[in-house]
Amino acid sequence: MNEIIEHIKKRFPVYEIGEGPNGVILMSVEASRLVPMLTSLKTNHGYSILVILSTVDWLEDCKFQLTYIVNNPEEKRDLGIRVFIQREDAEMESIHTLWEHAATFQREIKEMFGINFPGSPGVDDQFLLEGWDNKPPMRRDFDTKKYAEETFFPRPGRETNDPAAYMKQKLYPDE
Amino acid sequence: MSLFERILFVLAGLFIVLNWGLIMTGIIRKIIARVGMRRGIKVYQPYINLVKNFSIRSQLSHGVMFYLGPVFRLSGGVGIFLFMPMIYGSEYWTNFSFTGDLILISYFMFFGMLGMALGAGEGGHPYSAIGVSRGLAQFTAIELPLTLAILSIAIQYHTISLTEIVAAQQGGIRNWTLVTNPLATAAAMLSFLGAMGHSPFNVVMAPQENPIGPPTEYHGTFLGVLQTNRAILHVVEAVLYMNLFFGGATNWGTLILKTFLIYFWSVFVGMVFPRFRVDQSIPWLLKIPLAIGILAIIIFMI
Amino acid sequence: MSEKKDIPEDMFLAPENRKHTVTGPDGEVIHVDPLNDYFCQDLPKVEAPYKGVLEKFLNWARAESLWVLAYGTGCGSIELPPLFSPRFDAYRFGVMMRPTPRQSGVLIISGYLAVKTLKRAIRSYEQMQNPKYVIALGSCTINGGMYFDSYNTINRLDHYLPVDVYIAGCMPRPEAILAGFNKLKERIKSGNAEGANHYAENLEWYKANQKKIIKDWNMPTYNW
Amino acid sequence: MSNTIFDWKKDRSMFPEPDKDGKPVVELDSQKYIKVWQGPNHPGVTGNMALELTISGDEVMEAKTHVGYLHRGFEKLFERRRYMQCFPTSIRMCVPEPDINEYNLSRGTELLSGIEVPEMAGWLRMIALEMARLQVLLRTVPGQGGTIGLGLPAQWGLYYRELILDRFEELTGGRIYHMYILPGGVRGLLPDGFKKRLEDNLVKIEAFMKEVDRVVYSNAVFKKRTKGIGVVPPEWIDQYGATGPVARAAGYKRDVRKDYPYLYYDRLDFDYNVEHESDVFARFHVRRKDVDTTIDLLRQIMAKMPEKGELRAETPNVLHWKIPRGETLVRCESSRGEYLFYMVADGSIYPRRINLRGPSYTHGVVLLEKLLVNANISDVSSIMVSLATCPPEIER
Repeated sequence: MNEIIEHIKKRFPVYEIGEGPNGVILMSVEASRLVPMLTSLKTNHGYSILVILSTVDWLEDCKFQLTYIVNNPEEKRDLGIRVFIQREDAEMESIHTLWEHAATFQREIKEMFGINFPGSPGVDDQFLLEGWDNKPPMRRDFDTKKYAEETFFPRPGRETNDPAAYMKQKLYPDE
Repeated sequence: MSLFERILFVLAGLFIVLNWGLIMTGIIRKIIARVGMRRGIKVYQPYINLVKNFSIRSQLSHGVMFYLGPVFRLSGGVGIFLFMPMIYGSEYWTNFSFTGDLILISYFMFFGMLGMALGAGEGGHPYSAIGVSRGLAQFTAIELPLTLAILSIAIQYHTISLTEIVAAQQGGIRNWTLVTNPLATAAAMLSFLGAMGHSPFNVVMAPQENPIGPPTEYHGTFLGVLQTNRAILHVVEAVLYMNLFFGGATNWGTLILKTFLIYFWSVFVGMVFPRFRVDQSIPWLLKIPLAIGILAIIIFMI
Repeated sequence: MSEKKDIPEDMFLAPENRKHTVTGPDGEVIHVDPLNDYFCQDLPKVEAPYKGVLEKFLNWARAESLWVLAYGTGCGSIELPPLFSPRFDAYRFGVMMRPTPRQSGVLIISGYLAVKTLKRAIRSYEQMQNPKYVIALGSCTINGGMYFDSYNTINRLDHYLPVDVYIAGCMPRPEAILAGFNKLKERIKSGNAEGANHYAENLEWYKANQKKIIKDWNMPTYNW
Repeated sequence: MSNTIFDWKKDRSMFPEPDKDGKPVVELDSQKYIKVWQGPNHPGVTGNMALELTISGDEVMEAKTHVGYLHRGFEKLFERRRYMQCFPTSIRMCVPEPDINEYNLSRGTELLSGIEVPEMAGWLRMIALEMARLQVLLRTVPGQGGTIGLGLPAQWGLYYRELILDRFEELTGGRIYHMYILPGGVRGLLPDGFKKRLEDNLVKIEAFMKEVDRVVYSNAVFKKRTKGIGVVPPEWIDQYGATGPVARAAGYKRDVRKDYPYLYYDRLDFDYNVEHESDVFARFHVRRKDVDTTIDLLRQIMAKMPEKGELRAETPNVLHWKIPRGETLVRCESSRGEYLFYMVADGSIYPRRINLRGPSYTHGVVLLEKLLVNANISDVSSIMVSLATCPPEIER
């Protein structure tokens, strides 16, 4: 395993290498070097499965984190590659040429986070939402509760107890 | 017997057939439920469904043919009944049977299908169209072995009158066509499986494919008419097979028992088989029943 | 008509449903407005029930023969197949699944409704024929349940469709659904289940609520 | 005997030419095609999703899946809920088999906060997971016959599924949603006599599966309808990220329980159920063998598990349980394939991101669209069920 990391380290500027609690090696790389790196992992190192393509919104740092986790079915190893991109006009290179089902992930991310993947098939089509005209809902600055209350006629009488405060008062009054 | 009396008896016969058809549907559904470890519907549930369908308040039409579809279908079912001798030897229950009735009945069997196809096509639902095209294609394949079997019987008994065919089979099970002409019976009973629309030949109303087939758009009174026809048609077609192959009936009790058993044959097979694809069912029908039917004719030709 | 007004109207429409013009064989210009031309634009009418014993008898028949539209709109539909399985066997009570809205009289909203499904549920409801009934399963249809703060699920079903029976729970057990069917039967037999007429009377209010959340309204006002 | 007279010779001149990607070019205006929506209100689709099929005759030319009818925004809701509050929400992400969500979320939380689970709890978790798997398989294995019109075994199967649900009710109090597995352990011990009653049910289910073998598995028409239908070429498996029974039916040895042993699966004795034909029948066969494996595993677990032990590890107060910043990937084997959670904690009491990736995410969208091209319209639902598409986990 370390051989591969050494090998990758030589060829690509990776940083923040660490092992997750489940034995997943996580590393970060510049956005521009991601596709060459994934191509190399897929063709040379047997990381032939794209397990997940996920996005984390770090609103505080004004950044999106894209996590590509690839899997080597022979060695039964996972490798997580993180990419940080700017939150404004976010755009990322598409990897649908490497794995076709990446297009589905990218279509969802485009809809949920507003990150564009130019060239990915069907990326502009509606995937989960229909007729959505607000902010992309998974962005952290979209307030789902406020939106729901304004839109969906909440039934009166639903008491909103903050569970923490309520249970503290009921169960642990001294704490 | 005057014509007026005759019409009265025909209507009474139709009433009996309709009721027996509805009850038979209930009993069959009950049996299917019991095999599936359920209690099943009430036996009189088909009556309630019929009343309910006629009680729907709002209806919408897709055009003239949409109206006429169920009417054609019903006239197909009633038409078969009108020319079908129900009880052998009875002056009252022979309906309008005449010497060439077998030909007319074969025609009426297709008539209802065609009317329904036109009406369902006007409904405009794509699944109706798929169901119709499947149904017509398969029904042609069903008709062929049946026609061959009928021809074989016609050659055997030198008649195309149902009454005379039944008359020739009287006098015990030895004289039934089932025994005297087993090949024709086999061909016809295999095609009967297809005609009744149970698995493996339920391509017209295939729940997981084209959910309900031609009647997708039919509702309310239209559906009520279709249900009425279904009840009549199932009994009357079973009566046709009974008259042709199983010695006819001399009283209503025999008729009820025999039609039930004949109809149950298709249910029995349908219970344990999945459905064919339409491009598998038609070759099957054109292979086995058709071959048997041709054999049945050849035997009498030699 | 200014063009600015047209664009937002057409934005969500499928290309074949947009207004367009066709030139005929003799050079005549035909304006096609698919939503108006291809669909029935009539609004539903209140269908007055019969009076007296006849209506009582018909109501009994309607109650004893409930044909349910086989449309699992939410996670409550996982309990619908067991309902028709040996242990619960709803067929005993005259309940049957129909795959087409034309022939069914009962719409079961099985749990939360996403906005995208709400549109289909409304279409299905409107394609059913009067009299028709709605059963709402689960707490999600009452007040949003555990999705009260979700951006994509509705909170109160009765703002969009007239509901006859609510069955609480997350999700309701098959026994509860059977009890719900019996409640619906009582309601029909007593002559109170006139949801379709109520919908026709208050169509404007329902439509306003529906159009508030279905942003891409690309169908006629009432889907016959 | 030669079949040439009766063989269907399709007139291919009517069908569209494939372009360079192998996809047929469909011109809707040519009047040769009908567009049919299979779903969302259609008995042939699994759950609430839609297939937009362009058909020519009986053949599907183009298929497009439409999902989102069940979208509830779970991943957004998780951002607003504490770790413990995520639990009742998370199990609703996959309705037929909710326990895998409980397990994945518990395991992820434990990994991120470094909690060790007591051994007894691990064994009890395995019982819950395997029972959930058995419960789903009892729906899907006979249900495969249901998709082509053999509804009777499917109905029997639902009865036997009820038996397992009874045991769940006894163990957890719930029929469908159990919430038995919690962070740090499980909620309760096995009730008295549970093992015996479960064993009784297993015997009954084994007898029932023999019946299924007779009625479905060796049925000539069933074989005719499923063999050679919906073939997934083995090279697509990695390319499309297919897992579970779909991969195993194509000859790949893929099973999370063996490849990445979690809980105590490495102490149990079982094997990969592999087939090679990769069609609907092979996938059905793999699932059929999975039923036997699951029953066997349940027996092994009951024999090997300790009698007594700690049920839950010490956890912090759930109301202000801050979990240190970190990322983790949790996977387990569901009845449909590899089921994954990608969890990111940011050090607060709320999770930053919990992303689910179920097997249907690829099976139900890309793979299904690809497989349906040139399939017969009668086989659509049978292919769909054989891929075990479960829409709630696609759209969450």
